[in-house]
Amino acid sequence: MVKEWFHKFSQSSRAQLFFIITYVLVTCLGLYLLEDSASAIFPFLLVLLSLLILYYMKINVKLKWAIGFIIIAVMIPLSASQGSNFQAFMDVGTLVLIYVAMSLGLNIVVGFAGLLDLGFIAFFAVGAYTYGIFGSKQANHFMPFGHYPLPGDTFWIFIFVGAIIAAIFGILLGIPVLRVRGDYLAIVTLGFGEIIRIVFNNMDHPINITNGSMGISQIQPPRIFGYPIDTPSEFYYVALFIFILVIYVVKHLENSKLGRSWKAVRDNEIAAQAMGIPLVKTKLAAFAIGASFSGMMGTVFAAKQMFVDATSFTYLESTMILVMVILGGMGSVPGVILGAAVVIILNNQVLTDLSNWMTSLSTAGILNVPDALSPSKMQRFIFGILLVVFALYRTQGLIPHKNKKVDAERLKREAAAEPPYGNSEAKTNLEGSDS
Amino acid sequence: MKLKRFIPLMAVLALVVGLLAGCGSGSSSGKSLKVIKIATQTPLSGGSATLGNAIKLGAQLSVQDYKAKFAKLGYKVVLAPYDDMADPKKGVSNAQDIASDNSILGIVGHLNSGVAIPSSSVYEQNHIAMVSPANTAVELTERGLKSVNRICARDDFQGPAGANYAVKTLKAKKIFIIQDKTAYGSGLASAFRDEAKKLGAKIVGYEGITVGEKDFSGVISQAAATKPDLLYFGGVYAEGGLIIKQARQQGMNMPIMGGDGLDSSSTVSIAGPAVKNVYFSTVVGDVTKTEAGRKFAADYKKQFGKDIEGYSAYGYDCGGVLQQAILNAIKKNGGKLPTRANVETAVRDIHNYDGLATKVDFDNKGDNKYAKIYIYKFDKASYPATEMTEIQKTK
Amino acid sequence: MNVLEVKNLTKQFGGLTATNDITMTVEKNSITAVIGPNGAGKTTFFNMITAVYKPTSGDILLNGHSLVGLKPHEVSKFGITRTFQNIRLFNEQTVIDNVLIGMHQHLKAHWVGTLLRLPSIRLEEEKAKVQAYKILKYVGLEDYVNENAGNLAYGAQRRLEIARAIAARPKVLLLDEPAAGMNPKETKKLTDLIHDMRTRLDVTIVLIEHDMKLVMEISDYIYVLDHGELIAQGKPDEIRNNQRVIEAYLGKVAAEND
Amino acid sequence: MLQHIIQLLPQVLVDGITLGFVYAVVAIGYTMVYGILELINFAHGDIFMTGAFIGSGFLFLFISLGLMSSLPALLVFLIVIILSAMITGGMGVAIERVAYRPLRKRNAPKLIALITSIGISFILEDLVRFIAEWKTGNYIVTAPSLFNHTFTIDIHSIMPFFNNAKFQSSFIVVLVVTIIMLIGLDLFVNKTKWGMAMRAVAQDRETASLMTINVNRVISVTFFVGSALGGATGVLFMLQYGTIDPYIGFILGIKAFTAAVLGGIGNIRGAMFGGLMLGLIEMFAAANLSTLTGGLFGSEYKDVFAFIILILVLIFKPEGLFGKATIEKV
Repeated sequence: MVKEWFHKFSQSSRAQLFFIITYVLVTCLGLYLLEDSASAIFPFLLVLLSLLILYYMKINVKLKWAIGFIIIAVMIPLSASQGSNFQAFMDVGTLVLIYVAMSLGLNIVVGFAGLLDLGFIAFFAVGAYTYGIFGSKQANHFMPFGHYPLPGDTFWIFIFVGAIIAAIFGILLGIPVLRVRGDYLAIVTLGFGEIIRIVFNNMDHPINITNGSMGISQIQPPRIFGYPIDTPSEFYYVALFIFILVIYVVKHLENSKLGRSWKAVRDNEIAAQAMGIPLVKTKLAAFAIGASFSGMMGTVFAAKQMFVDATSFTYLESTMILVMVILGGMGSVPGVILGAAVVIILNNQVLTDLSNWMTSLSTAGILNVPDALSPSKMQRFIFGILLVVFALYRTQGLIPHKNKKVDAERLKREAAAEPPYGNSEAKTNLEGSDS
Repeated sequence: MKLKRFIPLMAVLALVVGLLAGCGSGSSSGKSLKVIKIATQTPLSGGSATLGNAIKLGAQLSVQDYKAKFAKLGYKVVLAPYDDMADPKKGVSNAQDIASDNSILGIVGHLNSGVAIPSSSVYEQNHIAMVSPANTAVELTERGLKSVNRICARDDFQGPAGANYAVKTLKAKKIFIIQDKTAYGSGLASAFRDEAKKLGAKIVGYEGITVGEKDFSGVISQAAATKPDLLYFGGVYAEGGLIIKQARQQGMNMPIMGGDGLDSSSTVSIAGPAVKNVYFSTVVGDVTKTEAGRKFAADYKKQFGKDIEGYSAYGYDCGGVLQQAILNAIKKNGGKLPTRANVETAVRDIHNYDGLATKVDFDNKGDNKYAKIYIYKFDKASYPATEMTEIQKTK
Repeated sequence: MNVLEVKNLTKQFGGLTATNDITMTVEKNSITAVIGPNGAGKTTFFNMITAVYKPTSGDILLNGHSLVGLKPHEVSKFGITRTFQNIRLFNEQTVIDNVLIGMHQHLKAHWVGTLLRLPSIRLEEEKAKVQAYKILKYVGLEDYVNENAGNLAYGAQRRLEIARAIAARPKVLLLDEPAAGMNPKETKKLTDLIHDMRTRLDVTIVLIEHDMKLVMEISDYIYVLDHGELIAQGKPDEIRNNQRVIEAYLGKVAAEND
Repeated sequence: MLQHIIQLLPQVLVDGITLGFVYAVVAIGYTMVYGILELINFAHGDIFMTGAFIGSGFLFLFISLGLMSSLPALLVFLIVIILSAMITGGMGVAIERVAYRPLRKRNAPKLIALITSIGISFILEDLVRFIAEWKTGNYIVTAPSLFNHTFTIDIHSIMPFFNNAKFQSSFIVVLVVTIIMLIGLDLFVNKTKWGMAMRAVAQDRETASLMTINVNRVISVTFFVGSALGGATGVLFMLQYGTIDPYIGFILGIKAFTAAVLGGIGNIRGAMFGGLMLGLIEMFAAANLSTLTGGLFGSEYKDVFAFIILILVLIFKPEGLFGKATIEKV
């Protein structure tokens, strides 16, 4: 009976629309009403869950995007704004957006083009240092001209400067990579990531470019129309802006000529070449575009933290981004978004709250554990268990990739209207685009 | 496909939980003692967790010791330990969490300057007083933040003090410096280097190592070849102990010196007998010389089953300073719960707090006026070491 | 008129000579077959034409332009595409996407334009899809448009390879054992298709094939390789009765007993 | 400058060989699993680490039982290393059962195993840390030393342009034991029935299974051997360096994996050579980089140096030093 009911429900887009709106309103109300810090996490997660539900609904795609946008951009910030958790949630939200964008970048490299990259965090570092150096006094150490820090208004330009410089590094990495394949590629990229990190950690000598292991501090907050951006809720919107940009780029490239070339190279290099796809250019484009997403978010990260040093860009970070991509489902854009969100929210919110809760139980004497097993130390342990469980039960990723389908009926109609396939017709039909 | 069927179920469940949570939240207060929280934020997992944990445990003991004083005023202090994993990102994210918990009035932390600097920006925005036991990076207090204080000495005091001792007392003319490429280690080592040069010693090498590795023989053979009179190490005991051991194995019998990162029982257990003739500078006086100190060490051992570390006492003192300031603020506020801003000012106004390890009195930047440097020497393979001299702040 | 000319083509792997001093010409709009026993160097020969291998010596000319030294994708731009003996489809992608990838070099879309959503590019993409559908219909795969290529049956995969290759609108189409693994009915359909392609698409076809019935039926001209050497050439009838060819295929003794 | 480098050479060689042998044996664990499953087993470094902790646990146990004084050090050492190797070997098999085999059964994409291996690696690290901290109060454990007699190679008196090299007696133990393990493994893989089955499965799993080889059993054996070697190396590591913590596996794992790739992943002799080479390169770089660059780049760049060499090797020989170039049949 439930099945029947659900079938009916899944057919009616109006019922679904009604459901999602009610759901969002109720959970948002819950979030709005809960100021208490300990349990506000539940409605917060429930509101986020609405996005997943939305993804599975059978309603108009444009409407889906619109509802999703409203939830992310309006409902969540608005309903969280009353609680004391507001900035904490927005900080997690900002981190989620940053890592989602990076995972989408890595997804282009690993998921679309099939190039295993274990040093992806390097591009994030490049973006972060780009703004870090010029947005603080650091640039005075080596720049022959100009006065630093540059004002926070220049941040908006630096988002794109960071993207471009990261893309250039992506191409630099691509050069040795073109000769090696498969898992050899993994180790070259790992080496590249480590090289970048170590060099950044040591560039206080002979010329002080990155201030070495002391890091760069007092980075200018971005300014917009003279108004400084320095709280997480404000950075949330900056990250959201870039996130939307990234989503736009990914969605449009995925099923374009370039996107198809990436997947062709992934599936079969030799056949791809035989079809006229240039390997070098295609792979480099994947590295460059993927890297540029990271570069952009790197600048946001630097501005948000107001401090950069090399400890944020370790090999572990690279593997975590890879985990987000694989866990979510390689090549699957919604999957990767979910993967990144799950990992970040788990690590930065849920597991912290869980261990705080367990700690409070143990201090209250309900739970008695020796210090060596104190729950405050267990976050990574629990995360490890969750990773194994997820991987075993969702072997294709949380949301596996599905190929985009074309409307075969429409193509059939349109093809029928044209003369049948043949040389003369083939020429006239596409010759215009053949140079 | 299965998930699809699962979703509506989950959604319904979620709705119910959400509503329940919404209704149930209001009813969880009303105890006899008003709860105040203080947080610690240090690495509790990962490579430097020994030190981070020592700070947390020290603070935990101080909370117990202040229990009675707060109970008298009708309050109860609870410690909220956070794990920053030595990761700046996690630190900031925790800082936001801390800021969102209105009952938290102050924080003890961090261990790593790289985490403390970005996190303190969040504390500053939310007026959460931070008392640092361990961040020696000059930068931290130079930014003029009202909420940031530290009881330990800065690199630009500790490093030169060590150099002074090395060059003047130990008569070192050729010094080889190894540092661990962290903010702490390289900050200390470069301050040491600059002062030693000024005093006329020759720096015959300045090399970096990688934290977490165990084999440093490459750097050590290089050092041995230069035949220095003194080997200086900027870093903490995990690598320091091994460097001491491996240097002695290669026949380097000259004095080895380091900073407060070597002030740990682990230095002895790692280096073993090789630890003889090792010096280190630290801000902590010998805790076990005083009656209170011995009691602290005994309590600590009893409660947590381990010996105190240098940072345990720092953690204890930070907790003490913070709680004393909260007490002052409560009193000033006529027994009512003080705001975070009240506590922030009260911490900065602490005068002549008599701590276990150090006296505390903050200057207008939040640095401890009383931060003294002590030079210790390991005469035998046991901890604590012997105090050689103490150096007053001259500035 | 000769579309493809191969001059003294030799390939050595280490000390092993895979093909030795092969010279051949392919006339425009003809169907030319390259046959020979297993290991005769036929596929190596195709691989050199499509620049997968670089020849040790010799030259390959397409309409008088040398192809030696080009990259595989450049050869494809010159107008040579191929199918593969061991099928090489893009298995994780849909059937229609496979064909669209075949059209790669004829689509103008640059990624910047794609991101700007230029109307011309969207129109081009739409037209390409219709065209791809027509090609699929032509080879008889129109019912599998949205299927993953890897899930198709064997014969269908071979036809999809041909569809993908003709989508590139080649001047010369190289088919490497197109009938391998097909049943007689499928082979018949394939034979018709190859015939039809020549006239309809104005394309020159070179094929490697073991099915002698098919080869004799459709080829205008046949080259026979054995142990990397060109041992015979001629019209189907001439090849059928050539003593050396029979020897190469059946062994010397068998040929004498015949 | 050159004179300076030559002076240091004997000591650099001794230290480089020690580190190199450790890398080599751990690298073999990566390479064996990779050869058979084409899987980068990230948890392998942590098995090495667990081996070190189990070894020190046994040592502490023996001390508390008073066995140390009554038995010769070498015997104690042999008992400890064999016991630890057996336990870690069993752990390797168990990990394969729990984390990898179910994925194989479900025909999961190759990379998803990366996730479970990272998860297992987190779990092992923290589990070991909890136990160590619980038992000793500190997770940085310093093991009792068994072989700490210092020897000096007096090469200076024969060839005066060299400085003398010093080493501990543990160095000899490490050297001898690793060489025995390497030779033993080589014999095992090339001469025994199981070794043959392993090579068959590595070459073509499907065909091997048609030849009545029990593939799952072979994979288990591979994990057992690789993990036992890793665990034994952990014990050697503990012996040589004295101090261990739960994160040594992570750092050493990256290096060993690099070494395996350098030698040509999937190739056991390649892994041996790659490990040795990486150890020497690192030691050489740490000792000489600042001399070579006039102080511009110090030993902190040793990993950069090692990775650049790796990348250069792979550019000119993309299949690693010992790997066979696979020509894809078109």
